[in-house]
Amino acid sequence: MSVLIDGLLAILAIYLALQSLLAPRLIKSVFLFFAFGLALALAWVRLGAVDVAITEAAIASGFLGVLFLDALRDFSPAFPAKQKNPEAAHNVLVKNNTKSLLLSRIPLGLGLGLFLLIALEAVWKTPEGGGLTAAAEAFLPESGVEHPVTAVLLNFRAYDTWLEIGVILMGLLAIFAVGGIKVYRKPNMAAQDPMLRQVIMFFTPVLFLFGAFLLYFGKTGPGGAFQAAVLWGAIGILLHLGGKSIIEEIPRWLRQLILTVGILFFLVLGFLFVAGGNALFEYPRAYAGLLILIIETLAAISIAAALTAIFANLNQMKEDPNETESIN
Amino acid sequence: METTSILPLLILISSLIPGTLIMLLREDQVPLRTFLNLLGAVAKVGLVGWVFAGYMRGEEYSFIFNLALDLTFALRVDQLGLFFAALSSVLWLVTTLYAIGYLEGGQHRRRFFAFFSFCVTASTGIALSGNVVTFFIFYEFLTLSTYPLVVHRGTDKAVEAGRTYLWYTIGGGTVLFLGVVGLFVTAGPIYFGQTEIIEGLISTHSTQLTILFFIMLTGLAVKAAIFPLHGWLPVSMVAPAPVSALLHAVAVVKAGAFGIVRLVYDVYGIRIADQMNLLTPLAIFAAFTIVYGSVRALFQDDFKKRLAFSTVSQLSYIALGVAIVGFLSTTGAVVHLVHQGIMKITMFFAAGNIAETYGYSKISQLNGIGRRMPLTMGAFTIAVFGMIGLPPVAGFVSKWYLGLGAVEAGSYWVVLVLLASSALNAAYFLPIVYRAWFCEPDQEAVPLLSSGRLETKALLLIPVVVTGLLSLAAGVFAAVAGSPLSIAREIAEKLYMP
Amino acid sequence: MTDLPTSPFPAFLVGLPVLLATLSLFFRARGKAVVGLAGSLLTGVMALFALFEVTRRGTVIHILGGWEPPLGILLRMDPLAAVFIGMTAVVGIFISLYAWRYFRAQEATTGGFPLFWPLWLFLWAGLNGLFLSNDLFNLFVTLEVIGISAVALAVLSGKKTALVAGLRYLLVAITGSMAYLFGVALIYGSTGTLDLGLLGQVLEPGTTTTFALLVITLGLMIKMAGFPFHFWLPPAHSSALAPVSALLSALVVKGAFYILLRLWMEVFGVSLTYAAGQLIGLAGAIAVIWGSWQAFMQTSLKLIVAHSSVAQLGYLLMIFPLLILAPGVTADSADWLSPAWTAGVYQVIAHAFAKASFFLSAGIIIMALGHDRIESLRDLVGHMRITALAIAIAGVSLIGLPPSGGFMAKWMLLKGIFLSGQWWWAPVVLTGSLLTAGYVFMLLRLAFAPAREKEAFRPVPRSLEVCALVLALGSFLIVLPADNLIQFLQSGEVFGTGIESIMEGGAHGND
Amino acid sequence: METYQIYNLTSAVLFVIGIGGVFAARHFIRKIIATIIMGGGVFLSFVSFAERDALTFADPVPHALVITGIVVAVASAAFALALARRIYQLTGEESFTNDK
Repeated sequence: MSVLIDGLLAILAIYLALQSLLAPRLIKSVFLFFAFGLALALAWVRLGAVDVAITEAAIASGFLGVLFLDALRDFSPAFPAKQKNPEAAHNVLVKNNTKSLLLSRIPLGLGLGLFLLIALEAVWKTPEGGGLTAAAEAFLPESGVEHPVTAVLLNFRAYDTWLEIGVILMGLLAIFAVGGIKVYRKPNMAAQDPMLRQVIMFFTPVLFLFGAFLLYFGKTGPGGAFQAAVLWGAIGILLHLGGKSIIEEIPRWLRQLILTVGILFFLVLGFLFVAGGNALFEYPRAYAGLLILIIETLAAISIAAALTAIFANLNQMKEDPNETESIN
Repeated sequence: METTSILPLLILISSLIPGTLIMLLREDQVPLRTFLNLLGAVAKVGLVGWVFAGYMRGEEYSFIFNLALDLTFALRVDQLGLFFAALSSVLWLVTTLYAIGYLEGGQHRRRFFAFFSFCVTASTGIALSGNVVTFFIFYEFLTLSTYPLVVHRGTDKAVEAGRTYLWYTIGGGTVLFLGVVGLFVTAGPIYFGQTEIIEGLISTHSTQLTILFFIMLTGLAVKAAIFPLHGWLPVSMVAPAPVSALLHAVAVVKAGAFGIVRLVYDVYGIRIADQMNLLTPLAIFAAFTIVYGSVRALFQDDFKKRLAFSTVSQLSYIALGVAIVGFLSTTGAVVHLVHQGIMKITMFFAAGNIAETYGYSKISQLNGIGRRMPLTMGAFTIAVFGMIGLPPVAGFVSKWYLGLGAVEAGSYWVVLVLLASSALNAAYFLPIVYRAWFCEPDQEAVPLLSSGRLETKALLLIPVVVTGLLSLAAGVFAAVAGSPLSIAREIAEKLYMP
Repeated sequence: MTDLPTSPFPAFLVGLPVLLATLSLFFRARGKAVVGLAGSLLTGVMALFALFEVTRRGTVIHILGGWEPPLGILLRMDPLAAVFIGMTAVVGIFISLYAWRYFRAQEATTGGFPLFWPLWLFLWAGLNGLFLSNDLFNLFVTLEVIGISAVALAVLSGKKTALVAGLRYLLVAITGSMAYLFGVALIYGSTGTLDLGLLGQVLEPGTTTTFALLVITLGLMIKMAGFPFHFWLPPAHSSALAPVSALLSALVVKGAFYILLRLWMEVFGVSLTYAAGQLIGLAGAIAVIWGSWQAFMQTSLKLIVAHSSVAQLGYLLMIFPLLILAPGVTADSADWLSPAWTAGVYQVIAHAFAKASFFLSAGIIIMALGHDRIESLRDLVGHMRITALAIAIAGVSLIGLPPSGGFMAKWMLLKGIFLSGQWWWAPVVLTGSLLTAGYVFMLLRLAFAPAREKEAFRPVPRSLEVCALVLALGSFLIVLPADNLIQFLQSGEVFGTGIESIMEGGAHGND
Repeated sequence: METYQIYNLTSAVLFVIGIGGVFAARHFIRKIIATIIMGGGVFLSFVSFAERDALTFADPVPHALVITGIVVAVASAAFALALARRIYQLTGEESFTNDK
């Protein structure tokens, strides 16, 4: 039975992945990609990786999906709401593809097929390495948290996590580097649209509380900084869409502080440990739990701010280079 | 190994530092630049003399610096190297004087003199190299430092010539690189004079060593302008006269010829080279080049081009002498390194003087030039007699020894080649001399330079007279101790004695 | 492994640039540049101190979080890592100085690109982290840090060509990372560890290991623009701002090569066969010829230099066939291992210096002329002699003429080729040199040629020219300490080792 | 066949689909989606190994790695998206014009 479910799920994921690449219309691609993310999230759950499932659903599928949808405002030929002549747009796409399809894809297909066979063989024959479960289990009591994934993320492999927070910040900087971001005041749509206002008023506290819940219980169960951050980031995105872009309305120094406090606190703390003769990120055992909670909270704030800013900036990308002003 | 001394390094630095400093000067700081130039040139002559004296007393000088693994930078003084270093440094001094006069008021003189200094650094580096790797380093450095000199005029023609020059020399350098690495891998780091290394490998690695010899020979033959790799030399005549003089008499072509001498005598050893039959192809190519260069020279009307083909021909005397086994021919080859240098530089100076003073660059314009510029043409005539091989000028000595060596080795065909070459030399040089002295001068010729009572500027005149006299002296005083011939004999003796 | 001395330096080498990058965000444009420059200098000096520490104490480690591998992550600074970090520091310092002046000169028109500084510091942290990392997954994270910051730097100019090239670069980089990560997943699945040291001991040959090796190698080849994945490099490197081009080609591509070298030599010895080495060597050889030829055919300076990077990286791949010994050859009897390693290290360093100098010079020329079409280089010598000299010196090092660092690399490579008897690589090295000479001297020929029409050379800050010249000279000066450098490298474990391959699977060989 | 094996095989398939997509897809957005699919495959492989190696709980290390990996992949994808949008705004191009 379980094999059946897993098999169907696997086939679904593969189907969705293929379709999202092959769908003739972009909007369909993006929705199929959404669905693919959810199928993967289900797969994570089936594999007992609830943390990963939340992250996948929230960030890879949710956040990225929103970014894609927002991007479709630009690449709009297949976006139904704005589309005038769907047939023509479709034809252009197909026409562009068919010629090169036949020529270039046959060898590519053959190559990929061969590669797939080898990959399947390699994956199938993977010997049992045993993983690090035992080691994690043995050291879990010393980590200051009870949930093993959190222990790995924020203690055993805190260095990776720290770098990763940096990567998000860098992603934001990179988007600034692309340029073309126009800072302009959106009309306060929430004021005009009672529906939107209601949505914002309802979801803001819910998202906040649920995020806080995930963050706090990351100590003992699935959840943690990244998941919480996405939920908090969602608040920011909602507010931005509603015309109250908090990340741009607060003073500059505060904005930078919020964006960087996660990585900075993490690092400075690490340096303090080094100064005290320990290694980087080597928490004093007694305070490990507390410190991890603080780090997670600050990281979640920073990541949420970064995600909000990423969305807001992508959302505000405009052609006119003269009005470009780095908000950073 | 031996006592380390920085003297060989100082000989190099004496031109490297002035060169670098000149690079940093402003274009208009003429007196300082001239001072640096002359200081370097005089210091180099002095240092070489000092080392020479020390060497004669039996002191050994070497500077060894390990670069990486067994790749070693080594400067070592031996007689052959010193001989070449002395030639380079003396002729550099003379050429520097000449160049100061020649380029007066010209453009980019800072660049010119800087690279001029680097060029001489490279050529003394070649002279003092202790091993094959160091030789190769300076060999390539020479290519690089001469390129800006060849294209100095900056005209399209000069730039085009520079391209030809580079393709030949870089190509040759790459081939040499292959050979040098191959030799390094086969025989380890070979110091010049350690012929026993190759001797020890000859039974096991005969084929490799033969191939490597010809690879390296090909690389060296480019600079030595042996047919069919001589193409760059006539083309690079577009360079200013001092450059042509230096390129043809001392630096580039001699680097190639000197390299061949080193390769045969100090790397493989003359006995082994002979035993492996490596020398016959060299002799054939050299002999052919001698005749070929002379024949081509016959048909050149451009003065410098004729000189250039003459160089092609004359250089191969050295290669030919190397290729014939025997004490006498070795002496001839080694002494011709110097003799050809001073004679050829005289000729180029003379050509440069005429071009500078009257703007003549064609032989057909030279009617009666001897009456206007008697000293210049006098020196030129001495050099011509030397080239032809008339006693008592230097060239006679070289040819005499080469001829004797050929007879000694039983290679009578070489004697024929030498005679034919002499006849051809006469055929293409004597008309110039005849025109210069016996034809009626053109009436309207007006000097471009106002030079007072002298026939041309003093700085142009002195060098040509000095080198002209030197070519005469080298022949007249050949028997005196300390003359090029006596040193060449000593070198040859050492090679054949033990 | 863990009995090695610990040192805080590895932590600082990664932490410090990140700290400074983050702090610089609090400042506005000019302040960012000041903090950024100060941060670069500080990081550079720190790196040199760390290098000194390793020369004194030998390999040092830093156990992050106090958790030893396999659970935790270990930073390990052995001589090889130290040399790469030191190289990054020296080249980085000069590029930073150049960037400071370069951007300030254009501040009025472009805003001075303040984002350069935090991104460059992040990039630097990523590079240091990569050189220090001893963990397969952490290497992935550092690769991503490098990838994102490098692409962000590459598109900084905001020009259309840069953006398109940047997107292609980014997609390729992500693909490479993911391929690499797939290999990591399989390795983790089959061994339960990510630590390079442990993996070297426990990894067993088999289908999975071979496949992991394949995808990891492909991923890294993509990232280092090895043939046939070189297509993204020329547009990305040539369209970036000058200091960025210099960073990208001098340092960034070396990161992927470094991992490839480390993984092949330290981890995957069991799966490597003689044929694998020959294959990657072939890729390198094709890159050398193809890249040089392409460079020869270009008409804009930055494209020439960028294509030349493809070729120069090809030389790096050519050391692999020498390091994998034919069946039956033992590491003890293989006397070409040290030359081959030396060739690799020197090629990396010499190329870093020379290529950085080349791109910086190109930036100067663009600043002076407004474009970089090579026919406008006519009479460069007359207008900007220092830049012309820098190009000449850097070019000579690229060709491999003595006594440059490039010469050292080519010499050692050729020596290794002959000693190992794999003579078929020799023509490639020589042809590559000749083609390189072709395009370098094409530039020099123009530089000496008289100007056809009056090109308006705008004045350029002298300090920029000096930066380019110093880097060019650096590619020569690195030859002087060669003996000490190689002794230092030999004191580490990995330098000078080879893989003894046996027909079936192979066995791990260290001497 | 065990659960982890199903997903493990799936991971290989997704990875290959992703690679194919990166090279064959024309539109920027599809290329970006393809990289995420590739990543999905890789992460699936990690997590299936974690399930295989479960004791009282599944191996937490791959879970943590995957979370890190997802975030990194999303950051890259967001950046790629920004580039793609900017290119479209400036030029109207939605795919690499000189692609095969």
